[in-house]
Amino acid sequence: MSRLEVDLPGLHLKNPIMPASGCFGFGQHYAELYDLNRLGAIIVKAATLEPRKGNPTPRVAETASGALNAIGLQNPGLDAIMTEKLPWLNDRFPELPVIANVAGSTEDEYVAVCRRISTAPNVAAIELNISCPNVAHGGMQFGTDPKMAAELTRACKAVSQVPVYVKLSPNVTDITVIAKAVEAAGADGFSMINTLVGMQIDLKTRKPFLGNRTGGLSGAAIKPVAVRMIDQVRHISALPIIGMGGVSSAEDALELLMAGANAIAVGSANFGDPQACPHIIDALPKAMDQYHIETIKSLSTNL
Amino acid sequence: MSRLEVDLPGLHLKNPIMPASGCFGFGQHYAELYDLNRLGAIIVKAATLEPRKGNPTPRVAETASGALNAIGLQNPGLDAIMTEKLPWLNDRFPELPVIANVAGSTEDEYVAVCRRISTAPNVAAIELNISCPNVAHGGMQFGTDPKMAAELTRACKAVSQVPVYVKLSPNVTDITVIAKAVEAAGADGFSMINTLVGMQIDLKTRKPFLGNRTGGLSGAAIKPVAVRMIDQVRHISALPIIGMGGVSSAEDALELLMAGANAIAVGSANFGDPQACPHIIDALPKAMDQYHIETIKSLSTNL
Amino acid sequence: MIQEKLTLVAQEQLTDNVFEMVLKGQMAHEPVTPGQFVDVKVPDESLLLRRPFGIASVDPNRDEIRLVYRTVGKGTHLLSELPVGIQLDTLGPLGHGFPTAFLKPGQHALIIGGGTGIPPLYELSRQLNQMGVVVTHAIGFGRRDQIFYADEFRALGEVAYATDDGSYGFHGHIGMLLDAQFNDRQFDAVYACGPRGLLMAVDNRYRDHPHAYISMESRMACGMGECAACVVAAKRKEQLLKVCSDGPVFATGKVEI
Amino acid sequence: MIQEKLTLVAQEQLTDNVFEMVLKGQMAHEPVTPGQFVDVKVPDESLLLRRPFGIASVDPNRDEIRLVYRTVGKGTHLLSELPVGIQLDTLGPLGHGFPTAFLKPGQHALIIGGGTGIPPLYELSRQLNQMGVVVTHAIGFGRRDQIFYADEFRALGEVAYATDDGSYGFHGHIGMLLDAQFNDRQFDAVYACGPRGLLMAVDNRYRDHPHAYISMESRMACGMGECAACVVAAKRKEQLLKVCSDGPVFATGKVEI
Ligand SMILES: Cc1cc2nc3c(=O)[nH]c(=O)nc-3n(C[C@H](O)[C@H](O)[C@H](O)COP(=O)(O)OP(=O)(O)OC[C@H]3O[C@@H](n4cnc5c(N)ncnc54)[C@H](O)[C@@H]3O)c2cc1C
Ligand SMILES: Cc1cc2nc3c(=O)[nH]c(=O)nc-3n(C[C@H](O)[C@H](O)[C@H](O)COP(=O)(O)OP(=O)(O)OC[C@H]3O[C@@H](n4cnc5c(N)ncnc54)[C@H](O)[C@@H]3O)c2cc1C
Ligand SMILES: Cc1cc2nc3c(=O)[nH]c(=O)nc-3n(C[C@H](O)[C@H](O)[C@H](O)COP(=O)(O)O)c2cc1C
Ligand SMILES: Cc1cc2nc3c(=O)[nH]c(=O)nc-3n(C[C@H](O)[C@H](O)[C@H](O)COP(=O)(O)O)c2cc1C
Ligand code: FES
Ligand code: FES
Repeated sequence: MSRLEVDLPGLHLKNPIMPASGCFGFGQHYAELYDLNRLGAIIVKAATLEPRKGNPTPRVAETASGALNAIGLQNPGLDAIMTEKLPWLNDRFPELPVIANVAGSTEDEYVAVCRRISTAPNVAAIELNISCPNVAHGGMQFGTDPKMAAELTRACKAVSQVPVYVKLSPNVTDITVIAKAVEAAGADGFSMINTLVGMQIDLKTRKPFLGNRTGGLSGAAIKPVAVRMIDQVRHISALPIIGMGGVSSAEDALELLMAGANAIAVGSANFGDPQACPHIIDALPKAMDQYHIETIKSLSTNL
Repeated sequence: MSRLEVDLPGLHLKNPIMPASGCFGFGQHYAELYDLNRLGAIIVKAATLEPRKGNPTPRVAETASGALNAIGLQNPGLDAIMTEKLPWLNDRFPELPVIANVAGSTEDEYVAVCRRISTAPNVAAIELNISCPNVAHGGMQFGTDPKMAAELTRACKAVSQVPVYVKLSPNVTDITVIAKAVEAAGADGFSMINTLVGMQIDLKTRKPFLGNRTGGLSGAAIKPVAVRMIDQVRHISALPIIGMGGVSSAEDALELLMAGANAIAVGSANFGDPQACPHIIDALPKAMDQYHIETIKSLSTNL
Repeated sequence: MIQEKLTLVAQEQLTDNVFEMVLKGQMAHEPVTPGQFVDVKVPDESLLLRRPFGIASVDPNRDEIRLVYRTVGKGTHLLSELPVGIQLDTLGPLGHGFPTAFLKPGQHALIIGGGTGIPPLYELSRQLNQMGVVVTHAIGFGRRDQIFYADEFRALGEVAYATDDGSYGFHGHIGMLLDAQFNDRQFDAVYACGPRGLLMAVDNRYRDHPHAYISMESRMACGMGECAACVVAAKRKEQLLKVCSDGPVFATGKVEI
Repeated sequence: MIQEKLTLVAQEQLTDNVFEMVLKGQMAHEPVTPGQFVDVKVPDESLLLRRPFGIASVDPNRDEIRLVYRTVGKGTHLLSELPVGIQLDTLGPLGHGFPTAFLKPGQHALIIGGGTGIPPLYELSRQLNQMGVVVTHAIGFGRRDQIFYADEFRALGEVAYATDDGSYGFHGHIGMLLDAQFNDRQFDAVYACGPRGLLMAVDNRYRDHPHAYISMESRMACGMGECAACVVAAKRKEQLLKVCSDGPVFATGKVEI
């Protein structure tokens, strides 16, 4: 068994590193830079039932050691994803586990997407995005209300052919309340954290810089919040956690794993270094040696 | 009238810049570097009724463009503050408005401190710290429950001789709920934001690095969250806001003012540059010229 | 597209706030369409996003790529202070550049540029010259002292300058210069890069021209078509185009500017 | 204490991961008690906190301060790559250093140091020498190739080395060296700086010595006594002391190590 291998519900990962949803699209252009088979898995961009145009531009702003984004779930819609995007990945990287990020404005929409996308041959798990801060309807409001979060989870679990990881929002007073609620509703695991809601003002116009006024804060800036919340959820649940938030090095990945994560997603670090994922994967064994870590699995006391 | 002048309840400020609570003590050592009279005001370290020993060390950790701290309200207690610390400031800087940061474990303790500290000749306002994330009792729990926050505000207002600014916690699902509650309870203004709860893991020990496990995240990393929350509160209240969170330049200060703040506190930037406050004050006029801002007051559409 | 650590072999200040960097590496051997850009990682941990810059010229013989940039914010200020010898993590060439294959020797092209939109037009003009195309340049700056690459462009063809304050050439912006001096001149191709106002003027003026192209700017994150940060709306269509991968060059009349 | 932009005039690699910087400025004219430190702003936006370093030597005639540091994390790695000529925002001298005024010419002092605790002891030894005090050094390193300032210390007095692996001098840690070679030697003053184990050994050994001092490290934020980040508990007292302003030097037996 490899030192980097991890097994989670639905996911046999040869290493714990995968790109986070929305920062990597469906990987097509990244595949020009490196072989996507090197990844543990790939979390693809959010899918909604109908195509979405997303938010007005500008959609991204840089902040200290981070970025704000308000893409607004622009995506070609479930049909195109099922007939073009996922098959493209399946043709070229049939062994690469795909985690499908699912979003919607209503429970019905989430359910419809989960039902169909979970039948795609290469979709190994669903990441239920109840925490997108950048859309007016659905998204985060599902993720901040434990009742709604639980109901949505139950409904999606009922129709999904694959395990469902619920993506938690950090924009809450107590993340364990939501985590407990979705665990009780049948979630197979958590994915956390999504972005913190933030804003930047354009000094020239004195108005919010982003077209959507607010955006989601990601990057190294939020890593301490991610570590804290992963630790909190690990203390109240033994479910697997795909940890993310500011990871850009092997050391960062180990930090989130030690906090309680079982696998790691890398989001905005891909913007600074498009080969962030393979660079982290390559650096892991040496970093593990340095901290006397035999296997990644050994860090996961819960599994 | 000076371009930098601002008038808030209890506070006539010759400029909008003041050190934030806890990052500047009572200013005694900073006074060796520059004349504290240059400050708009000074927010001093939290006062509790009895002396507090604070948290185990290490109490501070560096993060990307920020820091985590878990000082835990170490302070010499109300008596020493009334008889030594505040008189020291009053003797040397009698014109410098002091904002007393008040903390406690129980409502009675808060009330006792407010009652007495508000009688100090140089205390111009109270900053009610209902948002300290680093103490087991009191602190943040008052700041995340709108009912408790309102009751505490009412009780402190009833005994305070000076206006009371309530310091809001960013660790909540909806900050406007707390802001509305404390406004209804008689708060004279808000001060925001306190730190975000975060954690760092020491890879060598695989345990939380800070003695207190978690700490409060401050610095440039959190500025986008501060801007967003100030904007949110400005939209539901016309009360004055002392804005803080990641300010380290005149541009940062203008950004928070444009978001809706009326004055600015500078916290962890003092660690990077102990003369951060005078440097920002000196840089303001040129930055205001660049963005065609006549006076700081003119940015405050609420007052 | 490759990702490579290029070596900064020279850095020169061209004007008050415009710098030219010479970067050395294998990337100079990638096929470059003028108008394509590179995405540069500024060596500062606090700056997460890369900075896009048009490729101002390529010299495969010397393994060199030149960028010309204006210092506007933190990233470009830091770049301008970098010492020769440093390695700059660079991604490129990115995007779609200006189409030129349809042109024949002896045909006429008009190149319209303003400010820091000018750099990629230099490589364009060089390649057109090598193809035997006759190039005319209409170039706008704020003031005389902001002009850079004057000799370089002059060596490649006629140059008409406009300055906002009249301190050099035509007094007024580029749109006015075109109205004043180019109304009765026909070109087989028109290429433009520059500030929004310039692009709007060119887009409007040449919207029916079969070979008129503009190069757009947009806030980017991934720089290669995967994050949807940089979109512009297609004109008369329910479609969003990505500046980084569908552009930055678009035919006139195609996108909302 | 002043805050000043010091100029980096020289930087030298002393061992595999230890560097010496020479900084020039008016700060060299401030009165420095050996054991005091400076707090250096690493020129990187993502690093908020300053880095504390003991002052390894001061030369007011040349306006120079020397620091010797080991590269352990981001800040010190960045420092080690800085080019000569750069300005480093420095705060200092900070804290309370080693008391020496009680010593008379001809009296004997023992200086005990380990690793990167050694730098401030060099300035101490120099000042003691100038006072006519006879200085003996007991210095510990991990391995022979980690030793620095060997000639410098030898010029100031007797030096006994200990290495963890026995590759130079005594085989073992400093506490063992003291037991083996210093049990029957008396000193009028004892000074120590180094890792926690060394300080505990010295604190224990010399807890009743009237003039024995240790220098502590602690995580700092303000560096000047205002934030309470750096506290240590006083022994046998309900009191917290600030390493940055009450220390970093404390008499033995006074603080919990
Ligand atoms: C395809 C393309 C080609 C370009 N070519 C050139 C060129 O050849 N020469 C040149 O001087 N400039 C060029 N620019 C603009 C250049 O990218 C910005 O001036 C630069 O990114 C500013 O970085 P900064 O850190 O100094 O500014 P900051 O304002 O501090 O940057 C903050 C963030 O905003 C982004 N940003 C700021 N201004 C722009 C802008 N105008 N366009 C896109 N992103 C921006 C930065 O990349 C960064 O992510 C080009 C832009 C694009 C999109
Ligand atoms: C009073 C005093 C004097 C010192 N003198 C010297 C000296 O002369 N030579 C030398 O090599 N080192 C000395 N140190 C230790 C030195 O400050 C750290 O090695 C350095 O701050 C590490 O910075 P970094 O960015 O490389 O490490 P990182 O681990 O990346 O730093 C992260 C944060 O932790 C702090 N930190 C890390 N290690 C220490 C430490 N051991 N003590 C205090 N803070 C730490 C950093 O300052 C920074 O805030 C001294 C420490 C103190 C308190
Ligand atoms: C540009 C961008 C787009 C994103 N899109 C999505 C998305 O579609 N669905 C989702 O669940 N999360 C999305 N996220 C959030 C990331 O998946 C991730 O949770 C977050 O960025 C924190 O990780 P990081 O700090 O490594 O970026 C997006 C983030 C960014 C920066
Ligand atoms: C070391 C430290 C100590 C602090 N102590 C207090 C405190 O006693 N009372 C309080 O209300 N806030 C305290 N704060 C929070 C700051 O006042 C401020 O709200 C926060 O740091 C955000 O501002 P900044 O990003 O400018 O630091 C402390 C912050 C730091 C970094
Ligand atoms: S910048 Fe990511 S798609 Fe264009
Ligand atoms: S570091 Fe602030 S009191 Fe010592």
